[in-house]
Amino acid sequence: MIELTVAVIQVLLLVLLAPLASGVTRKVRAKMHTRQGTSIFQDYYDLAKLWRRCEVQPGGAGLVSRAMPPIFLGTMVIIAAGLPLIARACPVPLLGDVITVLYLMALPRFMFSLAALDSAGSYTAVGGVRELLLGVLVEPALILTLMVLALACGSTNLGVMADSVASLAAYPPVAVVVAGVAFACACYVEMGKLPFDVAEAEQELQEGPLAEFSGPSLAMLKLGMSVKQLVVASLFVAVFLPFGAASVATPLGLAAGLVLFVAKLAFVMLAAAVIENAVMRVRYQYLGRYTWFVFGLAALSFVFLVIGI
Amino acid sequence: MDMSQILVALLAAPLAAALAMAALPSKSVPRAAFVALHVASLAAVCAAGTALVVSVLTGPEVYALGAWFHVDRLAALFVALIAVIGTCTGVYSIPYVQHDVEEGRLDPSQVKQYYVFFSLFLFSMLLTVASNNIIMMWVSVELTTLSTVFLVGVYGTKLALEAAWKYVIVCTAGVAFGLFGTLLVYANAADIMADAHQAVFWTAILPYAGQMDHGLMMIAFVFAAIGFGTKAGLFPMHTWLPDAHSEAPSPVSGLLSGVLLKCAMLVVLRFLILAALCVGPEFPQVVMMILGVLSVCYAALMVYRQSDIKRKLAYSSCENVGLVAVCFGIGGPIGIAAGLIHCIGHGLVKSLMFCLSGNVMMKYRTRDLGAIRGVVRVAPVTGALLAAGCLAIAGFPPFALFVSEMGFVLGGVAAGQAAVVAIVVAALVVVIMAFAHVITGSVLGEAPDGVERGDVGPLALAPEAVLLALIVWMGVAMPGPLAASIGDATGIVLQQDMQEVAHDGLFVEISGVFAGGAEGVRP
Amino acid sequence: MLELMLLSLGLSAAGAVLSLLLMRAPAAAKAAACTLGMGAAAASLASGVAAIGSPALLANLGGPVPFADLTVLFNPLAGLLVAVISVLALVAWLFGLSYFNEYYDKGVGALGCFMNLFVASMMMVILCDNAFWFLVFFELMSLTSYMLVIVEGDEKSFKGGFLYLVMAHIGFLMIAVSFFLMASACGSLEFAAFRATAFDPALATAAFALAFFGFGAKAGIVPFHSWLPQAHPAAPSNVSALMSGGMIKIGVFGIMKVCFDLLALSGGQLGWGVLVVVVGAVSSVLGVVYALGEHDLKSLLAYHSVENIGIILLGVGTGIVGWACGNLWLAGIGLMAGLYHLVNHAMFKGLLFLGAGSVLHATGTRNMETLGGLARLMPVTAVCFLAGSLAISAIPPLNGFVSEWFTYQALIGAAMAGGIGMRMVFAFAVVALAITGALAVTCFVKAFGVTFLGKPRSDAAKAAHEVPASMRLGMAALTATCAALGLGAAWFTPIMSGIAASVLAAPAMPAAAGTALVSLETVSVTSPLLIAVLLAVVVGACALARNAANRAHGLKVDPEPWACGYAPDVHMETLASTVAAGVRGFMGPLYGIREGVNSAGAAVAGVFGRAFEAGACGQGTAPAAPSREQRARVPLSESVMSVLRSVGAWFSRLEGGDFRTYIVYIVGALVFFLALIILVR
Amino acid sequence: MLDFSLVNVLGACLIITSMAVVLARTGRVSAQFYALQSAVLVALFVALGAVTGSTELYLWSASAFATKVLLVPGILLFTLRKVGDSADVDLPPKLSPMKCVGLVAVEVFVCFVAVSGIDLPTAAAVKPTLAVALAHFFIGLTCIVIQRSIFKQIFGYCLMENGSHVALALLAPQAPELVEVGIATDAIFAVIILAVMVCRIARTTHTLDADDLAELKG
Repeated sequence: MIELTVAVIQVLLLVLLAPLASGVTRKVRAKMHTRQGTSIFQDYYDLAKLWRRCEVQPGGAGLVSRAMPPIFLGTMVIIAAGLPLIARACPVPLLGDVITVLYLMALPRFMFSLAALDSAGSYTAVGGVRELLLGVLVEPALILTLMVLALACGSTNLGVMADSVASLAAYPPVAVVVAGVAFACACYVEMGKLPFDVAEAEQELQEGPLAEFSGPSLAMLKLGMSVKQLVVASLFVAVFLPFGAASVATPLGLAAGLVLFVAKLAFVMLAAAVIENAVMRVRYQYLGRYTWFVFGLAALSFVFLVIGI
Repeated sequence: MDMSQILVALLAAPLAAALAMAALPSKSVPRAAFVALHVASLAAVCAAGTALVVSVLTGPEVYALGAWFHVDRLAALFVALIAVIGTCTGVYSIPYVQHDVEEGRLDPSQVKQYYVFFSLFLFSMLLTVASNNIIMMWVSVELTTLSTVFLVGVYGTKLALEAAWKYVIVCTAGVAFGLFGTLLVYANAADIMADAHQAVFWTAILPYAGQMDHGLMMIAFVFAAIGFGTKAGLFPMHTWLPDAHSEAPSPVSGLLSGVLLKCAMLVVLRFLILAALCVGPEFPQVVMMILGVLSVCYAALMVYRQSDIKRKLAYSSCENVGLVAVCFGIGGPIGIAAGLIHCIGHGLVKSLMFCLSGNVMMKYRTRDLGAIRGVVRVAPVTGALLAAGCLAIAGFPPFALFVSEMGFVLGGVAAGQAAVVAIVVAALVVVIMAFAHVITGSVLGEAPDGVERGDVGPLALAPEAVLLALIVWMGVAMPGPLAASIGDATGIVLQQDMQEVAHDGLFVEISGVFAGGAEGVRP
Repeated sequence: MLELMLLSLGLSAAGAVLSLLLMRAPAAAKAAACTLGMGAAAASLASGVAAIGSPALLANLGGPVPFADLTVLFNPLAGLLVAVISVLALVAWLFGLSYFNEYYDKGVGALGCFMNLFVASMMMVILCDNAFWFLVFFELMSLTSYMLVIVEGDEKSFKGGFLYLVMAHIGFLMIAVSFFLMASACGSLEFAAFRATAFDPALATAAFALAFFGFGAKAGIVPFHSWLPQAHPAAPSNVSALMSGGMIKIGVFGIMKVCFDLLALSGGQLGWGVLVVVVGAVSSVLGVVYALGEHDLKSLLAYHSVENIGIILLGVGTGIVGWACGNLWLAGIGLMAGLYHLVNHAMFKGLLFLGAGSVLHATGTRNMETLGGLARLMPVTAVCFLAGSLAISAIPPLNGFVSEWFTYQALIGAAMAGGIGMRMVFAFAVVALAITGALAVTCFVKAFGVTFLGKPRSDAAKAAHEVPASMRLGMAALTATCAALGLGAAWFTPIMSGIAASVLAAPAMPAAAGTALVSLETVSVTSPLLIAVLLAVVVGACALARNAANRAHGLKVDPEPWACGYAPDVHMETLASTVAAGVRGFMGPLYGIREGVNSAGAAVAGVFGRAFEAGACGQGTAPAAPSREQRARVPLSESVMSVLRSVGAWFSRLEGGDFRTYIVYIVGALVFFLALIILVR
Repeated sequence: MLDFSLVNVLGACLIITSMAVVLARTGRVSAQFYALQSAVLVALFVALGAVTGSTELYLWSASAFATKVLLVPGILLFTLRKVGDSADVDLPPKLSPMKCVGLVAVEVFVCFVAVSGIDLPTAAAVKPTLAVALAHFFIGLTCIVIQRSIFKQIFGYCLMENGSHVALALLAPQAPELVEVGIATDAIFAVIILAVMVCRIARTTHTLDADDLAELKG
């Protein structure tokens, strides 16, 4: 029962915090541009307003476009429920497998890109395809780093991994650290931050694949995308920074874990925001270089794992 | 005087001269002062070297500074080589530099740089052959590279700097492999020996070589052969050699090719001795054989197609070093002895040839053999010497290389390596063709217009004359002490009793062939 | 169950004969072939399902030749294959009831005949337990399927068919040599004798390697895959489904049979497993990379068969590795993953080919670039195709995910258990699988999106109509199977595990508990059913909320998409090539490999071609040799010199002036001599 | 055993810092990373000294600190100032970072396989680090081979040298100090000479591009 509560808390936490996180990111950007910036709660206002708007569908769009926003948000919610965020163990172990999580992530990506093709708009489609390709580029690195961690911890279950990392039992240490760095890079890409924000790509493709969505669907999609950023960041926090998460499910420990988790997540998101504003936007064609570099790091961590340092 | 003090003096003299020259300002001090110091350094090396060599050849081995330095009869041969060729090329340097200064190719600071690094170069080579500490051995080989970089690049032109850069990068990279080989030997020895501090000394390791780990020793030998083989100019590590030799001033090329390559070969030989004691002679011999045969075949073709005289000579060095390696690869008393004779003979011939190429360049201001014609008409003495040198390097009697090449053929056939002998001899034929082209095309023929008739100065001819005399002497009638010391050195390489080697039936027989062959061609 | 099988074979034979007899009346021929075929398939399905749960049954049916009796072995593995092919055959016949209408003027009688024979010969290959008869039926299977490939009767199908026949024979020869190696070592053509003999390890390895590549050629592994995308699309779509879903599985079945069954006493060498895993990894990546470049819907699907065979082999190879190491969990889970994916692939690939057939039926084209917007016109086909796409992309909770999950677990488990070398191999395999998975998603977004979504890009696409009921029923049946195999994985897994255990002759590994799938050694669980329920609940809730908001605040339809203020145009739409171009940009090296494979293939073909020509032309046409006088005019010395010069010039290229390459030479020399040390010791 | 694992962890840090040296965009950053790496090297010597109880290693670490952390980067930065800070900016390496990292990974692995075949009692506990040392050497070679800027190639030499140094410390911890001093001096001289050469080449040819140094050929 307590596990279920934890899962629900996690979901609520991530869903409710997601607009805040994106608001804070915007604030950070504004501050770095020495602008005043909007309120950190702006995203909540946006969502609320969108929710009350009339929705306009493009003529060509069908079921796929219609189904995509709920599937996007829903899948993210399910992933969020399975991660070991505030306790070291997965609240729902059946959802806590690495491979399951990664393949669940593929569902929204699949639908997202299909929806982009569905509306028959050329701009949306290009954005959708790019989103898809980014997944192609980052997937091998993600899997390899997680495989390193799985081999170091002896399990593909996120909870076991978190426990093993938190108790410093994951061996060999350097391999895990390098894998962590590679995973952080991969997560950064997956979060869709600059210079990897092809899905958003406001300047060149006018909000890319989102162009044909409006009203409540757009609100749901925006929320879903914010949640996705948080989920990916939490995945990193869950497996590579599990320190402080409750090892035993006592209410006090869970409360402490919750506070610490929010702090860690805030740190990660802030770091990502700062990086995002410190780097330049690169041409889409060059993304491969970065992602292959991340893959190289992952391969290095694997070599370290094999030689045991 | 105690011989170990002489050894220290031998090492100290060129170093001191180099430091002294380095301390002098280049602008205000006349060139004569540098020349004087240079000559003093040469004289000291020559005198101390001769004394040391004579003492070692007739008496016991010499140790100095504990066991850090050590000259046995094997090293003595190389000390002699350094002393003789160092002196000759050193003397030749004086008119050569003079000429370059007059031509405006060298300014005072470059002259100073030349003399400083020349002495330093001598020092580093002496250090290499006299080191007993295997890690110092590596350090000194590295030092030979560092001390010659500025000699290669002394002219400061783009090509010279390019050659110098390639030289330093390829050699430091290659020689660094040698350090790993050295370290493996050391670590291996330190595990076995009671006193790990002794494990850096070659002579101390020697008795324990048989107990070392076989696999490690093989790896160590491969690393050493590749690493020091880079410095020795074996294919495929030879790539720095043609560039550096062709861009360096001719005396330096002579010294590089005549001595430095042989010093590196000595280091390889030291490791070969250890490896052969540990894993048996077959594996090291196979390695040397492969490197050698490849070098000979590749370099022979390159010698043939080069039209730049110094590059031609440089590839010829590669070919000859390869031949030395093949000799060591054949092994046995005859092979080793032939290799050692070839080291000495080739050192003399090649420094002769590079000095002569310097003369030719002084007259013709080009290295292109297509443009060099009728040397014998322009500069008769140089021309005659050049023709003799070409014959000598192609291995004709009555020159020293004929003896060693005969030894190689006999030793190879005796060791059952007829196929290798056939391949190498075929390559040597190509080399003969190449040098025959030089004689017919460049030494003989009509002199082109615009080249001033008249030979170079006597100081620029005397060293070559001395060298040629030595070559002929070695080829016609090898001096008894030299023959004996080569026998002793062979004994060291094979780690057999000298007496036993000397009494080995075949060795005696072949020695007879050497002597007889030499007698046969005497007019 | 043998009786049922015999009944099925009899029905097939009857269908074949009847169909041929009724050639003049196409409708009757089709009806006879299809109904009898369905009957046969139903009977064999029943017998196959019965065999899965029963002990192995060995029976001697006698036979016309004196030296080889027709022996059959009906074990659970054979049962599984029979069942899978039966399901596909059933659906294919069902689909054919309407689909074959197009073939009335192309000899539907022959088509029905060959298809019946094809199905029957596949069954016999699976059951046969005698080397001679195995080869006979194997050959029959190749021949009948060849006939089916060329039924279209156009240039393209002849070309594809020819390539298929050549490849099938190369494979056949390798298998035959492998069998004869074993037969000559044990003195009998009976498989029973093979499996009772412990062969010499070298002979066993040779036999395995030959059989692996021979069956691999049938299965479409990478060096031998080129026939697949040419032959499968040429056949009628339901035959493609049967070939891609069923026949290539016989290749995998053969590999398993040789390794685990025939070489049972002498086998189990680690190297075999590594070979299978590496070939599987390479096949999977290259297969999907090839697929991405295709615009022909059926060729694309055929390339995906290469990919999926690769994934199956990853599982099977891991099983062999585990078997060789004595790691029973690994062997069980790996083999089980392979078998599960085998079944899954048969189902979703059959479904997708039927979908492609429907599209072809409705529009007359397979070129995706000219399709588009079919989802509105053919909703059932679209939904079924989408389900197949999701399944083949291994998206949870459908069946592809289940088998890929187990494959991942097996690969990671193998890496955990193995030493340095194993870890490298399996890391390679995992990365290959990851790339494959990601690219498969891309590829099916392309396949589904470009074909079914957007707006129609041609008149044919605009005029499309939903297909007849029997075709829809066929697709729906397979869709349901895919969903069942995914959601009900916890119930199917123990069955697969049991089959794997029977193959390995070891106790079954527990791989499911309750509704959860379990991977013991990697300490992990998952549950497609739970995911499905949660997805249904959460997504449903989200959708309801959104729809409620829509109802409250309005929902309008704007006919045109936004195009920067311009009027949207058909030419603005994203095409299949757009997607492929993007991938090409990022996966340059992989495409390089692909080009390399292509050019190597072309070179090999060229060599064969020239050898063939030379053989055909005989000696008479050789170019006249230069006369003796001509040659004598060149002086020997001159020619020697020119040779020396040119050789020298060639060598001098070694010293190109770049000192960085010189350093590489040094390293090369070092590597050479270190290798020499290894050789010497 | 924890001590030796500390040595091994430091060894891994060496690899990471050397990759940073190789991949850094400008010579200045490379020099700074090199200094960092040398600091790691010094730490490794200290750790190794503590583990093996070899007092020589403390001396080594002191001399390595003086020469490698301070002197060599100083020389290199000075050289960079002489040839102009931006001289090598437009000379990207021949290999993309990913391939470079991949190559390094392969090298580390191959070296590990090679080292694991060696059975030396001295090196049993520090095999990963020994592999790292050997790999370091090859990373240095890689740096020389892939860099277009000759200034960056000096770093290649320095990395090779560091690799040799670590190998020396692991295999020959009891070697006389003089040996170590000899090697260190040698390295310093080599760096000085390379730096002088770079200055001269920059002065004569106005470029640091190694591709321009390919006029002499076979």
